[in-house]
Amino acid sequence: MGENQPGYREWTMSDSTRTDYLDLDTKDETFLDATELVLNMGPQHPSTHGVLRVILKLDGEKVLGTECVIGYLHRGVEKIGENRTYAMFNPYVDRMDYVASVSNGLGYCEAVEKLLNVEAPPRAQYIRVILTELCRIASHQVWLGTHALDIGALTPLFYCFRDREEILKIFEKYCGARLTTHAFRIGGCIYEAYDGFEQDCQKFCDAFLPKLDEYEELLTTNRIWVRRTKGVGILNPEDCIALGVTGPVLRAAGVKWDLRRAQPYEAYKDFDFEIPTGLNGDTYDRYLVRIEEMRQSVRIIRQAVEGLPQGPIMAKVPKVIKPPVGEIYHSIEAPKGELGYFIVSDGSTQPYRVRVRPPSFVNLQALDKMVRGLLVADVVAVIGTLDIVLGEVDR
Amino acid sequence: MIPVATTFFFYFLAVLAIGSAIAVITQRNPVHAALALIVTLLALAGFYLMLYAPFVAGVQIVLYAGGIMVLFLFVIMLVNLEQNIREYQFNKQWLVGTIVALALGGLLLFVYRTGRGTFPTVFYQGYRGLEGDNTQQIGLALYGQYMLPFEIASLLLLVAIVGAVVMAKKRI
Amino acid sequence: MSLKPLLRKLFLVDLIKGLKVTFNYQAPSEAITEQYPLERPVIFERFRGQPRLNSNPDTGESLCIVCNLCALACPEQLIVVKGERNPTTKRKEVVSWTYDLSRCMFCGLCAEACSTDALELTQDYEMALYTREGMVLDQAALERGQEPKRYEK
Amino acid sequence: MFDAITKYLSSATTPGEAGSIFWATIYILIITAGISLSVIAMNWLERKILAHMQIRLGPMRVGPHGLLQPFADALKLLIKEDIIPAEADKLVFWSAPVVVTMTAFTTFLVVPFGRTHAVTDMNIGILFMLGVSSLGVLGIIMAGWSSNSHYPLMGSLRSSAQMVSYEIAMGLAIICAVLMTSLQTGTGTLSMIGIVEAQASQHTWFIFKFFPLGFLAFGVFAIAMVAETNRAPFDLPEAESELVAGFHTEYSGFRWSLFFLAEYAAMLAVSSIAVTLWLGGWMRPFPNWLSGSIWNLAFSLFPALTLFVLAGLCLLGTARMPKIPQMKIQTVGLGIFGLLLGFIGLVLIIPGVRERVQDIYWFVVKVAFFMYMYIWYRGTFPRYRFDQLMKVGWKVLLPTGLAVLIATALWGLLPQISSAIVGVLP
Repeated sequence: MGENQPGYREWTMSDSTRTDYLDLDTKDETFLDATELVLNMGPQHPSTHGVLRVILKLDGEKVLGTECVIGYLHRGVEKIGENRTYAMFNPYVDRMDYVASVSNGLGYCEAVEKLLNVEAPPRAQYIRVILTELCRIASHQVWLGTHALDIGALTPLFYCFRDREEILKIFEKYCGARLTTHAFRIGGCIYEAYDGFEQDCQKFCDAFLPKLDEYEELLTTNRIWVRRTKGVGILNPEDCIALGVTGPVLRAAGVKWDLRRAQPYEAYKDFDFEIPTGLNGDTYDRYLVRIEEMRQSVRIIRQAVEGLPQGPIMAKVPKVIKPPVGEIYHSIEAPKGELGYFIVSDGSTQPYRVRVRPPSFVNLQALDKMVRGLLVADVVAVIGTLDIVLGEVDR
Repeated sequence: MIPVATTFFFYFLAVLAIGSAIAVITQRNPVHAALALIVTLLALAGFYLMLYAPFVAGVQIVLYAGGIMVLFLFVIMLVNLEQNIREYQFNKQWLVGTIVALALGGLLLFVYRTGRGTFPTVFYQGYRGLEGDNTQQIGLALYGQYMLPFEIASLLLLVAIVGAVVMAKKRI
Repeated sequence: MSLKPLLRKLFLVDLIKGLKVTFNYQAPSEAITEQYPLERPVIFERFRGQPRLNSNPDTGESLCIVCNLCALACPEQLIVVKGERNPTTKRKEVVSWTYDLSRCMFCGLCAEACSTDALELTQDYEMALYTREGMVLDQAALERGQEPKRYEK
Repeated sequence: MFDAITKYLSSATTPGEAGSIFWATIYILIITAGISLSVIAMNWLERKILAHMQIRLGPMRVGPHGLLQPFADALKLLIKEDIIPAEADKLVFWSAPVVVTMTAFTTFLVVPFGRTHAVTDMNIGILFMLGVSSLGVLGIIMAGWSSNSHYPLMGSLRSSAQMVSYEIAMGLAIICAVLMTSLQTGTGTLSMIGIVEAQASQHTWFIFKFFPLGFLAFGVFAIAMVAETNRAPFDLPEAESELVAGFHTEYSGFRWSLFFLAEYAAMLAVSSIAVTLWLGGWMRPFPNWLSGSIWNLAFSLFPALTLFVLAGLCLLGTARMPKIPQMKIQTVGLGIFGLLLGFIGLVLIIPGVRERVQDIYWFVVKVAFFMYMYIWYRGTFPRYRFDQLMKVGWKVLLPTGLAVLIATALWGLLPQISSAIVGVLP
């Protein structure tokens, strides 16, 4: 892109690591000041959650500025969408946030349903809610395990994965796959709940809550954990809104914004649940918010399983999906934040444009703001607390 | 403790000490020089052991080799080394330096020659008695006879610590 | 700070609580490791694994009617079905049927599209091979299903 | 010649004191081999215990229950390609693991595994151990700097700062123990054997002396020693989630395994200091309460009993092994291992051997306790941040250590002080 092209912007390393607006008074530097160190964290690094590359500018161990380099996992999902029919594109969205693939599928199916102006039958909606909430728990468990691992606690990872296994088993029993589930179809669900689905969910809920207490015993009051997370990576509500940060990161800053409540989709208006919020917007609050969200998810699952209505699971959708000309933006509350799909239809069987608003990508922007002036160890903690999945950042 | 192969160890340590001392001033890389200095200090600790002063040897290792040199290396490693390596190793005062060194060497030789009689020629058993309570002797001397100098020295160190903090800290 | 939190902090209650959790989990019966080749995982009925072409158990004829719906449904376009109308029975019969397993993402759309339940994703999950050859399955391989594999170097 | 060799065996001293070079050499060889073997055992145990804490099984394939896994790993590391980064300072890079390993092993010269089971009894034993182990940090710094890479450099900087600051707290705690040898008895010593003998003559382990002061000093030491050896939760120099592997990021193969060896040897070394200073060294538990020849006999049978229990567990495991052809070799191997342990147990019942080995057994059991704690910490705690680590060292441990030191001195001098006060009073 040349200099005269529209959209051209000068972008240099020094630009992204400006320090003049920071509270680092460079005036009384002493002769003992070490020279700045530029450290490449990633793309191969144990705690960048995949292939994120963060260029850190350091003064000793203090972070002066960061620059994120992304795109190592780019697979062109949005472009693929333009070359597939609406139904065919469904399995691809599972592969963006592969930790919470059910939510991805839900968002896409709902967006297309909105475009087609159909609504999934109540039973399908309830099944969808149960699965997405299970998926939220699974995603938060992966987050908790890796976040704790980044901060040095090895063990919670294995406990989390043990409990996540139960969720994945439910997924496998329901739709035949554990990770990239492809559980929902446009217009409802294709799979009827299997025999014992309700019991499995109830059993999981009963077993999970004591396990959650165990995680908390390991971490919540642990003085090392508290010290490592309290006051680290603070984002105040104004910054959150300015940066477009959503999900638990936003709620930890004290903003009570949850799309399940703010713009109820599916059957969420039927359920009674709290939206946990934090006070300080630091890493510890984000931890507490997510832990509480898991509890609330269990609550939703219990209600949904108890009130699971009978009836069809698929709305009347033509075999060949040809939405009318138009465009739609639909967003849901994915485990990581607002997951939006913007679909432009030209009336053919294939979307003209699919644009995904991934929560990880937007939340990652806040990294620089959060880590300036902190130490290297905090960068790792903050990347962990943002709960990014590089498949979704790069798409 | 019965000494074993005393002569061998003496010459071994002497060669080690002198060799690494020469390396300290001839090495261009300051890190290598500092490492050579550590070897010298360790060899000196060996000498103290041979002189039946185990406590002094232990302190030599703990403080000089283990503590001070670690911090020394710490600082050197952060300095931009490439520039140092490119610089001339000897500056213009080398002539004066040689004269001063020769003078010092002559003085030491003179002292050794005139005071030769006071040096023991063999290890006599009296020293060995000291070995056991070497630590105690030093303690008594330090906190009895030399109490005031000791306290003054520690005060000096305290001032140095405060000074270092003032210099290193941007804001106090 | 009031007395109770201070005492809790002094006596390391928070740390000891965590230590207790990890200590109690040490019993070997708690271990959930699955020793894979010796222990086989439980595969559930709806698992989407290796594809299989079903044939009529009575006559041994393929159930595939060469309607091409699976090939149309496949997002990766990895199914190629060629058929020919048999002049005597007036039925379309398979000439060639290939399934490129190396590109498959097991979304299950082909099996859903199949109108005669001929194409099915089975519970077999061990599909790794040492070479790329053999990843493209023809009709015979698809009807045979997965053979028990011996892993040899 | 033969006389000179056997003369030592009848004497009840260490080879160093007896002046027997032959036996000193033998002891050094045995200790070096023993430490290497225990590092290997520790490697297996750490994986197994950590795995079980994390509801995993750990190594299971190489040998029965993965018993041969450490050997397989060692072999792999030995034959692995040895990489030196192009821009590295070759000489320093080469010598760093040597320095680290040498210092870690040298400390064991003065560790008393029993009254007669030490290479020598140095009268500055504890100072020697501190000094030599403080040299280990040199190797770490050299490794970090010579790799010419940012992660190792930061790791080594962290390491040196951490070691220098925690050595102070550690030293204060050690001084408390040294004070305890002299206070109210009058025979102060820095010798490792002397310290244990002082505990024997005072009929108490120093951890219980001047309660709670001994316990507090032990606590300070126990925390500082974890930091000294760069283990979780103070494993910042090699924090894998931040600095990849810290100072040994660029090392591979045999050189890397030397660092590993040195780390575990250092853990064993500081644990032995702790055992010697506070837990009565080689002394068996309750020598005062449960005294008498019957109790002596009972306690001297403990080593054999432990091995019998282990052998029994192995044989039980053999019986429980799945009866399938693939596991046959493993089943037989485990059975043979169990029988081997049982045989060693039988050897340990022989009276002459029993008496000599008993000291070592109790020492090893106490050290093993610390080793278990190391693994347990690693399985439970998150990692401190660097500034917090420094805060703990300088603002918590150092003042506590100083206070305990002063309190110990005052308590020890209580008789003199009280008599002085009584003397002043009319």
